[in-house]
Amino acid sequence: MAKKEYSFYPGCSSQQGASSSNMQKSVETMCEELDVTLNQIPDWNCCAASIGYGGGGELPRLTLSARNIALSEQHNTGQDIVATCAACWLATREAAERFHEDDGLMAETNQALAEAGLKLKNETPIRHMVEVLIEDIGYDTIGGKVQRPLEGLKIAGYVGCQTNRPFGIAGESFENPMYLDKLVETLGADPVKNYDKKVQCCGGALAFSEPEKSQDMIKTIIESAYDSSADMIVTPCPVCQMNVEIYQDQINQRHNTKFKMPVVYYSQLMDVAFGRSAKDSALDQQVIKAGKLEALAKK
Amino acid sequence: MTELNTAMIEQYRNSFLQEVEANVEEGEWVKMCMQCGVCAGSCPLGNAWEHPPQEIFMMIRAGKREAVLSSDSMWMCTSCYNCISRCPRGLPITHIMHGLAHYAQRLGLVPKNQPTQRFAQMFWQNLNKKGRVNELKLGLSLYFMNGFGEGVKTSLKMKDIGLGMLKTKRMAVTEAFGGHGVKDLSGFQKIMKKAHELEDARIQKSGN
Amino acid sequence: MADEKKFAGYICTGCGIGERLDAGQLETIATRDGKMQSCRQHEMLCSKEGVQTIRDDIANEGVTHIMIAACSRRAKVEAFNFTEVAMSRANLREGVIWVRPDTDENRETTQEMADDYIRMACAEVKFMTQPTGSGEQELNKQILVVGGGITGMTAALETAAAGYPVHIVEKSGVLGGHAGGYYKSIPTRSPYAEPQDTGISQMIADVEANDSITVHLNSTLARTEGAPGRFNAEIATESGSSETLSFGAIIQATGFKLYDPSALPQYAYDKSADVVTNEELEGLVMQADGGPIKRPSDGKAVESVAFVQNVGQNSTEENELPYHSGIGDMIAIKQAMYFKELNGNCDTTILFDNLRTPGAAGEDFYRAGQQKMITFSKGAVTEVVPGSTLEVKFKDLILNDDATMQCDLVVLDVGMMPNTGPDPYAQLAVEEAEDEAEKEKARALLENAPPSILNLEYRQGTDLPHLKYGFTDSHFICFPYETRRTGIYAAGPTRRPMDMRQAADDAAGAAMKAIQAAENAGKGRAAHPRSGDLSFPSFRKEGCTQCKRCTVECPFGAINEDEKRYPIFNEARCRRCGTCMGACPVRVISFENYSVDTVGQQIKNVEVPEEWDEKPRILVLACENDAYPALDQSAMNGVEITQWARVVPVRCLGSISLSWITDSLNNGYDGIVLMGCQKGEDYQCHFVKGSEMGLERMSKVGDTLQTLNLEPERVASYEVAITDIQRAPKLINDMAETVQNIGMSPFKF
Amino acid sequence: MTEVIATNQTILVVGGGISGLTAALEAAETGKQVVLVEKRPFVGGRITQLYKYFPKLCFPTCGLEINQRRAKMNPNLTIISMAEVTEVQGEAGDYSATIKISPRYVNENCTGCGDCTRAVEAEFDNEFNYGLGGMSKRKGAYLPHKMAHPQRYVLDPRIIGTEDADKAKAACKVNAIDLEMQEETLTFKAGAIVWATGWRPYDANKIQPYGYDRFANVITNVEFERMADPQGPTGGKLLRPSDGKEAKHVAFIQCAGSRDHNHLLHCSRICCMATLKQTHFVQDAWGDDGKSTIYYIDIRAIDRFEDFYTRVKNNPNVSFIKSKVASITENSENGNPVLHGVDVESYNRDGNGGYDRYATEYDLVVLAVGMEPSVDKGTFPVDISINEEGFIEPAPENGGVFAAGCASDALDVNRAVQQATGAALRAIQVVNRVAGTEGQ
Repeated sequence: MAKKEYSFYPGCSSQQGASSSNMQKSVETMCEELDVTLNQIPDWNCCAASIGYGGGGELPRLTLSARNIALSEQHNTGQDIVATCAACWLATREAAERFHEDDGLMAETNQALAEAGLKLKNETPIRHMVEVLIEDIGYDTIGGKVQRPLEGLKIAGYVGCQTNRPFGIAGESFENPMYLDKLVETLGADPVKNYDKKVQCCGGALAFSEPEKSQDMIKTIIESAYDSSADMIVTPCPVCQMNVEIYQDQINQRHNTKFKMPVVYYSQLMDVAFGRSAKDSALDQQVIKAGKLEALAKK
Repeated sequence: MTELNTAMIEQYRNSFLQEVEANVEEGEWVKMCMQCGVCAGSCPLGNAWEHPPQEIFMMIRAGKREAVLSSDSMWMCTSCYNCISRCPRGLPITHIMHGLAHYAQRLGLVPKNQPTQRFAQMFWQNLNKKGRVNELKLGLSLYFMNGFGEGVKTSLKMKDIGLGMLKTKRMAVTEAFGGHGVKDLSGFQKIMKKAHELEDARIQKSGN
Repeated sequence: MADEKKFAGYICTGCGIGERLDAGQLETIATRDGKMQSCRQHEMLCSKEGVQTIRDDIANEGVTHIMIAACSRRAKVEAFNFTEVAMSRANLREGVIWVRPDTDENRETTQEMADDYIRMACAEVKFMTQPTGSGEQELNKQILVVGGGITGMTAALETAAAGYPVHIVEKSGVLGGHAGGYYKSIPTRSPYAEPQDTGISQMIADVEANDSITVHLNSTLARTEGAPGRFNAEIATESGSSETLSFGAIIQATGFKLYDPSALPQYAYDKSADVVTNEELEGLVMQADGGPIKRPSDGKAVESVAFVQNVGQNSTEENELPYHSGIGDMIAIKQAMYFKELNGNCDTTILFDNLRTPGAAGEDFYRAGQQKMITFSKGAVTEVVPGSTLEVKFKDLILNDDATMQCDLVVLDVGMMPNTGPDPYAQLAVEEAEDEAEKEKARALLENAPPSILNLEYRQGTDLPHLKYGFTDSHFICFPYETRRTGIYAAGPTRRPMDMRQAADDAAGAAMKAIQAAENAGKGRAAHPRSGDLSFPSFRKEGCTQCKRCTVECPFGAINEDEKRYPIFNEARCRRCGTCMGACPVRVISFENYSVDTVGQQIKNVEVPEEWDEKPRILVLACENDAYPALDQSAMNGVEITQWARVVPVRCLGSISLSWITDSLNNGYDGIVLMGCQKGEDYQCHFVKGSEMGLERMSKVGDTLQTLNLEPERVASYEVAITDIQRAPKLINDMAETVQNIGMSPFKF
Repeated sequence: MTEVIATNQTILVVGGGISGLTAALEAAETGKQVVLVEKRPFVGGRITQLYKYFPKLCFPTCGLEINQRRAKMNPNLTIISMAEVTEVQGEAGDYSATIKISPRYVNENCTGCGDCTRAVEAEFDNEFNYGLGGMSKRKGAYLPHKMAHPQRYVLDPRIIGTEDADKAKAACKVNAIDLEMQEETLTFKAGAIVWATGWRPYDANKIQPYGYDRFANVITNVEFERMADPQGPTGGKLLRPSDGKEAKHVAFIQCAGSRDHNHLLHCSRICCMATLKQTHFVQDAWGDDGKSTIYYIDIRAIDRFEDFYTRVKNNPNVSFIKSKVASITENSENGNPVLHGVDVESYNRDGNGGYDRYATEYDLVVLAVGMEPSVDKGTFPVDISINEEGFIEPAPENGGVFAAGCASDALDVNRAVQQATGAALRAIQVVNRVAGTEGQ
């Protein structure tokens, strides 16, 4: 298999010591296994995803992404931009599309970028890591890499919102995307059929400012996973992962529940299935330990 | 009431819809709503909205400027994009809600202490300071946004979560001192300054 | 063809007939009882060879009448299509073997059933003549179009383009109708985003330049008589002169008028000059002549306008319209666009209840209107307050607000009402009224009727019958041009509310039917639903008692009366349903291929066993359009029908002669089942009133039964639909049970 | 081999649904030579699968019977079934059309006796009933429906080469089964063409929020039509697919796929009336126990038929909610679909502000799916003007090709037939001009 190279946009939360550094770690392991090279966009900045609109207006906000794309086009010329964070992917792709639609906006953002000697050509596809896995690598290749099938694991594939809407993965439905289940199956685990909270919003960016509203939604996601006797939830989205994982104690306190549902990334499942250690798979960074997966990783 | 707000009222006396078209991100879509209500029904936080999106669109067309801009409804948007994906008319509802929220904030019409608005403001400032978000500082400023006393309480409430994150190395105390940022900070800040200027000019022009 | 009649029978033994029945015996019956001069069996009569056998006999043996005993007359129609001879068909497959169980104990009665059907078919064909048309017809290709609006002109142009000369009679002094006064029209071509030129001037020029079209302005029809192929229309001009011309067919395109909103004071139509109807707005726009539209009261250029939709429509209130124009919202969008075009930044608000912008064009136009910043509000207008600025009070149904808006002009969406003549059945009702009070009531109704348009010299009134709310036919969903006055076709908003594109399509459709009617009349062929039938009603004048039943009951107004009140059959108007035949108490009306005898003899030739044989006979007279096909389908499903039943298809329940009933009762039949189509408001009868007339007559059969001292249950009439696949056989079997319960008829001999 | 005798005075009608059949008959009854090409094994098209028509609540087969009788008796009309037009060349007055005829494996000897059906064993989903949740099967040798014209059986190509095919052949006493039948291609002349390829129900699988692909008790309006038909898979009983339970509380979702940029841009015009009609099925089946709820954006009863809407509105067993349903979930305990959304006419109805958010369970949900043109835009084998929605434009540049019925717009039967009648005239104009120049 030819080596694949991408221009990588990690986003703030993937940085060392940040909330989804575990995703970053596991993605790195996954890419090693799949012979994928991720070239970080040099000196990338925050995309202001999720809540940035409240402070920044249209142009300043979109210009953040414009800078990233411009840097990528300058330094990682010809490489598709790939993001692992759903919100980063969405914000960047949205910005690119808006610049395509609106010449005025494009001109203005270039005027701003010129202040630092940058120029946006806006010719670069903005892709999600999942797209790379499905479209460029394929289930068959992934399946072929499995050395340690995740047998006996029942996993609820929680896709969430922003990986899924408004762009989603080509060929998948907004209401019932199947790729996560297919991936789980490819890795030898048992996907929860008809997981009815598959695309339920977890409250996203309101987790901080409207915690109760957000946690009510998270509760349904976890409950449904328990109802389907899932061992864990898997998600492609760092916002979802964190929200669903870390507030379980608070939900337990408020609702007198006993939630302790591990929430992992697809990349972590892949790492374990590919035969890598718990540490390489960043399982040590779980707030709620994914015991069954760790056990497998030790085999 | 801000000066800009007064100017806008003057300028668009007749038509709030036209004001929205000219000044709100994706505002030109508002007129295309056909009042099917699928957005309201699709919103995961729907019951928290005093005025769901389709009503806001109707209110805009009915000229209910004050009621719309001072509403906290659009601040309830979780950016889940359900409404966009289902809207039969293709309205970018999420963006319009964001746009309205931002516009209300620009005009100084947001209800006092609207938590999302305040958090958003902090987030924006935080990311602009160094070009990347500092999660730790953002979290702390959030906890302390209602004063020191409240902040300590919130911090205590959130302490277990914080500890969990620290233990799993998903939060770093070092972030409190410096932390991540872009290297070309001055270039970054020049770009953002210019972007702000261009946007402000557009809005000012519209209000005159 | 030799004058001598030669009868031949053909018995098919395929499809299991040969296995289930004794074909030899059937052949014997056909020759011995049925008096067929020859009879052949064939193992697959519908095959090429089978059909060729028949053809050879016709060509070489001079066979003139054939009896085919095989499947249902609805099956293998193409194979058994012998236009040069008279033909009857005995239904041994769907009628016998498929509805009877294949068991030993049933063998005898099944055979008896088949024997009877052979006898019946032989008897029927013996009394049939192959119809050839009266020979009086001639082809008159000239078409008359009444009305010179969009519909009329389109009809004329389309007809002329097909090679048929046309005359347009237009009441006013100009062509163009309503649309002639419109600024623009709703777009008829993609992308359906802008009002478009009405195209009226071009159309008028096209009409005037067309050598095949003659226009009579300021003219009306003073008198129209005749029938398709020979309509004579007296065209009278305003000045008093007139000429009479002959036509093959007529298209009535007399358009619409608008509902008068004065009846609804809440809209202040009478109180403010600035409240106008949507059609009046077109006038204001024309007056503006490309400049801004001005309000009538003071000539101020309109800066804000409210369109009040659904005025007096879709209502259950008296004096309002129970239906909707359907196009008012499209018009409002078009007109709001006028203001966007001519009046700068004019505020345009459309207050609607349900926005009716159907189809691809409708939804595109709606979006185009939104793009142009037309405000759409779902709101119920409660009041328009007159003043220098009008105040429109409405309930905003989305915001649940009692709202008001100020505007310079209010445009009312008023409904379209058909421009039709008086309903002939309202005219007839006066004559038919049973007492003076009823007569008076009927007369009062007529007094408010509009003046006649066609002035038909028809026994049944001067104009096209109304269907609903003054609109004309058709009542049939599948047959929108079905008319109750053969050869006269309505088109455009006189049929139902419609816009210009639909009216143009409708005009083409009516033109199609008109040229077809002219062609059919030229060949003596019936129009739908018995398309192509060459038979026609004839009557024995010496037997006629001038009772007028036929002239009154004909569902198509085909029969006039002469000065002595004898019927005059206008065959080209006739649809061959036979209602006249059924109506005639003295049995003097018949068709060459369908008569009192063709059915009566079938009834007589059924073998009625002696009472002690305990083999009842049940006569089933089933409408060929619905009940008979329903029975065929139940046979395909293998549903059993009593072995005592003998089914005779009839053209329509209306054609059933009472004599068939009395004769069969006298002959010892034990029960009679009559099956016609649904009557009443939502009638399904293909001959409109036939089944109603038939059922009405049958309701009086009780007298006959009483005279004979028979139980009333022995005769039952039903409305049967083509989908009554389970019910139809059950009704017959129920009669068998009834007979079982009340006993056999005492009239066997 | 199929033979077609056709000249430049022949009218080709593409599609034998109610519109095509009407155009063909009207022209043939005016003395024109007509060739009608129909893709399915029988004529009548979509109306054959409808239980009742609005607003009369009468039966489509009633008019079909008359039309089929007209067709059987008219020697001017040639019907070629199981055939599709693949190419059209030429210009008005001089077209040459190529058609592809699929093998029926049953020749004209067929008497419609049904022996072959009884002989074969294999069963398939019955497309005539849309399969209806696996409730409806037919044999591998079959008559598509009781009134099918031509009244000739069909062998499903899937049984060819199997034992069933031989069994069918052996059972046929009239030598009507020809297992060697091949696809045929045929080219013939025509002066004018009436294009009446009609519509298909929009694929409800694509309307993902409603879970038609996931929930058994979410069905389409065309399926409901089969369900109500006594000749249909449930014998006319309203029984829901998942468990055969009586469907007494039925929700109708309007604009399922119509007026929606994610699906069909256009309003399909007929669905409102169709639903209003179908509430009668519920009422007729269960009386006052039957409750219908209609979720709509705008009710578009068709002009003169608004009185029908008024009558339904006055029925206390029918409720109307102005709302585009946001999504459907399933109550996993009882299989009931649950509708979620907001009633946009409910603002502050209870005095507490806000709108009513509903999450309402029904026994059965009927999606009022819209009309999609049968022929995909871009695949028309003839060069004519097609609009954004995929309908044929009334364009003069279409030459001697005239759209009839739903190929031209979303139309109800009445309008489609009306429009088809006009299309027949326009075709006649062309062939009459040809006749004029050629001399009869």
